[in-house]
Amino acid sequence: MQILYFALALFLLLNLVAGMWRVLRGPTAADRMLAAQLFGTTSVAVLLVLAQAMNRGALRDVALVFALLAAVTAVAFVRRAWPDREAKHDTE
Amino acid sequence: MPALIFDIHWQAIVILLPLAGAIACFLWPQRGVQLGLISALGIVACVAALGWQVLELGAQRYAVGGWGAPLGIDLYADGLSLLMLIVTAVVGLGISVYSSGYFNQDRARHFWPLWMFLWAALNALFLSADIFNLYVSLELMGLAAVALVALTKGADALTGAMRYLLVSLLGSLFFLLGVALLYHSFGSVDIALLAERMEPSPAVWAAMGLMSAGLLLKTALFPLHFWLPPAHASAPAPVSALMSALVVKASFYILLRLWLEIFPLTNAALAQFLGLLGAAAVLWGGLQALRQTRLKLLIAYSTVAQIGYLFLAFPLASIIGWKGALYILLSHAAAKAAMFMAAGNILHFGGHDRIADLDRVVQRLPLSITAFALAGVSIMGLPPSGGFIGKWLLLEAAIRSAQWWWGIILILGGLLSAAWVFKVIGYAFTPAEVPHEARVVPATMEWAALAMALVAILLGLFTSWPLALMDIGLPFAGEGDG
Amino acid sequence: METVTLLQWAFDVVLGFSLLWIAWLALTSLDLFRAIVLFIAFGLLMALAWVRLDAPDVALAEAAIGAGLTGALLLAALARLESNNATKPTPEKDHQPEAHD
Amino acid sequence: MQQSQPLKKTINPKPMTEGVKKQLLFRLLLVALLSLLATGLGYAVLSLPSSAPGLSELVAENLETSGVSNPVTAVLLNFRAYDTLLELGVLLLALLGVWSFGAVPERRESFPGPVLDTLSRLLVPLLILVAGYLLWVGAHAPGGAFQAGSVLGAAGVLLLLAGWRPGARFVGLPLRITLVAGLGVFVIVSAVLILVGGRLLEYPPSFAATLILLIEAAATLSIGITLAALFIGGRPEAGPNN
Amino acid sequence: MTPSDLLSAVLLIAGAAFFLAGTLGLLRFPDVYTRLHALTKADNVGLGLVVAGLAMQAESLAGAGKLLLIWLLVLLAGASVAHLVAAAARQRGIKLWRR
Amino acid sequence: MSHVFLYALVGVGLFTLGLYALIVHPHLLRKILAINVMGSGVFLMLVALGRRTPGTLPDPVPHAMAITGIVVAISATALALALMLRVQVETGRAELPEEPLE
Amino acid sequence: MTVHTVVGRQGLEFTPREYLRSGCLRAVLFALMWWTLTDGVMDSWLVGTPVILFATLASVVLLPPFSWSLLGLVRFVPFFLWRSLYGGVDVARRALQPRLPISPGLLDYRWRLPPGLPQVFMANIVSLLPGTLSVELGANCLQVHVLDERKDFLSELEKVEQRVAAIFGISLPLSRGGE
Repeated sequence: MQILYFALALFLLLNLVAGMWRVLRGPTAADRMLAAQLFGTTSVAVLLVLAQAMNRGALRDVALVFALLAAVTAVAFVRRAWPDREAKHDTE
Repeated sequence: MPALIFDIHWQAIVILLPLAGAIACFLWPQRGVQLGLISALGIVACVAALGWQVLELGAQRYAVGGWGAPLGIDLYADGLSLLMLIVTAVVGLGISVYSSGYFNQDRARHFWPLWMFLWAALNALFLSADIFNLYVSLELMGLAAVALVALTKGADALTGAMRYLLVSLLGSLFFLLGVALLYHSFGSVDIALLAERMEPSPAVWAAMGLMSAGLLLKTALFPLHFWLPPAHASAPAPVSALMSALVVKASFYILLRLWLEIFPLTNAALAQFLGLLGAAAVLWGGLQALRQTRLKLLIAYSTVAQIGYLFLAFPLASIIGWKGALYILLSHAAAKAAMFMAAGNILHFGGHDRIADLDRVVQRLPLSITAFALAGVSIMGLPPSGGFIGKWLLLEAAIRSAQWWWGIILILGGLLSAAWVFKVIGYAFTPAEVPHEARVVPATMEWAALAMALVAILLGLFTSWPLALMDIGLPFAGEGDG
Repeated sequence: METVTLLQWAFDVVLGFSLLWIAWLALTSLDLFRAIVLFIAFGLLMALAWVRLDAPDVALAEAAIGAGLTGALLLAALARLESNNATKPTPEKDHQPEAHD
Repeated sequence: MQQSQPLKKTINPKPMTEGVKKQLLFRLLLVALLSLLATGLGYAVLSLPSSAPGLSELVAENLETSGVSNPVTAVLLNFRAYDTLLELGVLLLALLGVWSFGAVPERRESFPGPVLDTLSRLLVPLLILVAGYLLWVGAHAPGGAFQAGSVLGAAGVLLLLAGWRPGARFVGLPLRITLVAGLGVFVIVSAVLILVGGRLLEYPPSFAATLILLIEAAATLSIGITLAALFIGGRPEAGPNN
Repeated sequence: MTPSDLLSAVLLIAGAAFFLAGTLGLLRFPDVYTRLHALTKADNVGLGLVVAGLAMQAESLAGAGKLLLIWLLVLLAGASVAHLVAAAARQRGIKLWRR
Repeated sequence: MSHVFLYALVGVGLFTLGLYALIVHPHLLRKILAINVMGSGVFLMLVALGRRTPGTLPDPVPHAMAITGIVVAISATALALALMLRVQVETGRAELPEEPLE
Repeated sequence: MTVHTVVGRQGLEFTPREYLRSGCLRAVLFALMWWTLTDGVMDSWLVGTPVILFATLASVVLLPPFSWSLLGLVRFVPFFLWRSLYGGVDVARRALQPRLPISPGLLDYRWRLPPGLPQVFMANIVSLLPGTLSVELGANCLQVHVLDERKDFLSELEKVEQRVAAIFGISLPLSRGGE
């Protein structure tokens, strides 16, 4: 079971790193932000799996905080950072 | 009665009082001036009481929370820290009095809490015996200083403040990395324990290099001084006085603690190198000061030069040398505060600080120009002044250790200072071509400047007491001959 | 047990290199917005690194401050930066050094 | 830093080739220097003995009397509480600095839309609950005032983003009191302890848990409000219509 | 391996597969809107399965409840953020990709 | 070499990367990001090195220090961002002038 | 403090009793969550009680009471779980196929639900269900982005709306929603 957990964590981490491509590529600001949002969900999964694997309940609290706060960044993006950007960055 | 006074935890109170003052000033901004002045008087009284305590009982170690190092944090008051506390108290009181007339209502509400925080940070820093705690105090001091510099609106002050902030953060991070390496080498962050356990290793060398680099950057030793003139010159006058008199000295104080206690500097080449940098700072700062056309920038460059003197003590590495450097530090604090205050008065009076347009200020602001001239005497190092004593001690140390060439630097530096002081005084007597409008300068501002200048002079007349103070707790023990 | 150690190592190596890589990208990216998003991702990965270093307290602080609030602060600052740029096309370069009051 | 000055100067004048060359040279030099620094640091790190002379045992020995059972909280709020006291000062100071730059320019906040509006209304109570949980759990497991405070701060940020503004009655003294509550309670506790004859921040073991909880609760509130206020980015003005 | 272990392993692996699908969708889909589809659905289902797999191993009811709470929070945040981004994209005139 | 040294080395790398970016990039926002990355590097070293003895409890003191550092870092970041915006309003650019006034 | 009143039944005032009732209900809900978070440790309630009170207070201030039905909720859960699993499979299938079988489009769905919480709830649910993503909540219509234009989403959306209405204890008018 231990092996499965760590393999899973590694797999999810690789997933996360692969998602970086979208952040780099864009093309719109929304795409980048979206990818970062994916990181949030994936990190929650990694944390939960690691919590089980390393037998540390505290990591579930970290995951909980992640789940609560991932939305804040995205909302800040939608409400603040996005206006006036797209004219320059839209290509696709 | 004295026994009762000695029972009180003055070290803790000296830190808590300005913090409480900052909170009070923040909560009731309309009463900022009164609250600030009351706190300032209280702090001065408490520092005096602490001084008495230390004089009577010797160096004091105080375990915060009762844990004691290495688990807890210790405060440590010996002669060196007491001296710094007293300078801070004296200059701080002068600046408080000066500021009560300087700021308008809107800026006073920001100035007072920030200044009280800065004072708390300085006191905490001078008392701390724990390098991680020093990091937190450094950050507290840095952020307060940056916010104070930015109190002047306008592009110069803001860019100056921004550069200062970045430099300050960078310096702190270097310091913190050094702290990390030391902690992981010896399992403690207490200065005394580190000194006890010190053994040279690559990690220790790295830590020493990082911490020194960070602190030298914050102390603005040539050639890391680039951030200082814009920040010090564009700040409001009392803030400039604070920066030059106290804030740059704080990081120098930590450097002293590091090099005297944690890693006793045995490497002669390194000491010579620091001395060389100091000498370069003296000459470069003096020359640049002479070139300036604005009074406050001139004074700021002279700070660069005066910091250079402090580093001349490293190659001399003797008790007399250290005392000389400290004496320069003391008298410079008072003299530079007086100079910036006088410059502030001139700026307030005429609305500008262009040296060529000083326009007979000597007749209109006689007290301020007197203050400037007296402070100039100390900066030049003429007798009878604190600056003279400091240079004399350094010269003696140089001759005793047969390194007479450092004496030449002292004399050249003095000549350069004399040149710019006389230049300014000269313009103060000459009428300008275009008359300027003039504003009234509150009497408190003039007298505060004069008082600071007098302190710088008096330091030259009463030398035994400060020199005796420096011996408490033997901060320079084990350094060189005598 | 051997496989577990190997997997842990792989996890640490991937995480370590991604941290460096993302930091590098964030610091060299030409587009400021992209730099900030990369920095937010960097914060997330830092939290995972704290977990691997057995420092859940720090991970919690990083998750709350590093990943959540710093990102929001940076994005809001960027927005104000750009709206200032948009409303003030001609910079007033030569600001007179102002006399104090 | 100093060396970067000539570099930047070379960017604007006309002889670009010269400037570019200099810039390249400078960067190469910098990279070389920094790789040297990194190598040195790496060597220093690797040369450290493989067993750490840390304080974990000492912390474990004294954990009993500290009032909490989470070692990190014990360090933060008892053994090295003085650092934490100063650090709350740093946080407040940052806010003071930001406020001294002037009032925040009035922003025309568009209507957030029903979804964001509902999201904030649903999440804020939950964030409060989780902040309380982190505060409580900090005593014996990872958590504590900073984590709880930042979660509370996130709640504030979310409300601000959803278009909520602090009311005029709250902006004055009440806001300032909540901002200094953490530092204030810390200072008051220290002062009282000194007055009754103790040392700075020396909690009597029987009161330690209560005092720590009291300080942490005040600190959580202050940290949360401070972070949210920092997000506003300036001094909030008591507008007519808020 | 007990049957419940087996089941939870299956759930975890299935969850990971959904995460993979979500990442692939993020990388392959042609515009913001379609990528949002991929993210919200695949990741939330993936996380749901992972949570279910882990909840089977949880030592207490409360522990499983916490996992469920985390999942619900991610669902709420995910759905809301997806809508917000889509709405903002629409308002700023980002065109739909059409075949 | 255990994995903590890997993280410590990553910390060294982050510190140097941040330092490079801080010196090279003129834009203030990038400088602020660079300072933050440097800080993360320092905290990483601080915590990682405390974990080097295998099989013992992690040392809580560096953890507490890192948390303190993180809070200081966000305070400084917030102040720096506000100051950057003021600089931009005053000078029209969020960059430092090429030459400090001499 | 001013609070926008978007959510809840606009124009309708709530009686103190309604507030009390929903406050108690939410307090119980929060207490349940607290229990979950703290793993049922008894001495946590000393801190927990004031925290729950604060959370409840914030909740009641921010979100006015609304009516709902337990039966509707219980019947909704399996439906939602099943449909969202299907949604995941659907999108995964499309993402994994090499030729990317999608043909996105927009769709307007005429509301039958009253504005406020029910609409928002429905919009969020729609975003989690197969092939649909809510884009805009108009006064009359919900604009939905669909992954596959050729499929008939209207009846699906109607079914969802019916279920959501059941949760909030609302009876829908019989007229068809789409156009």
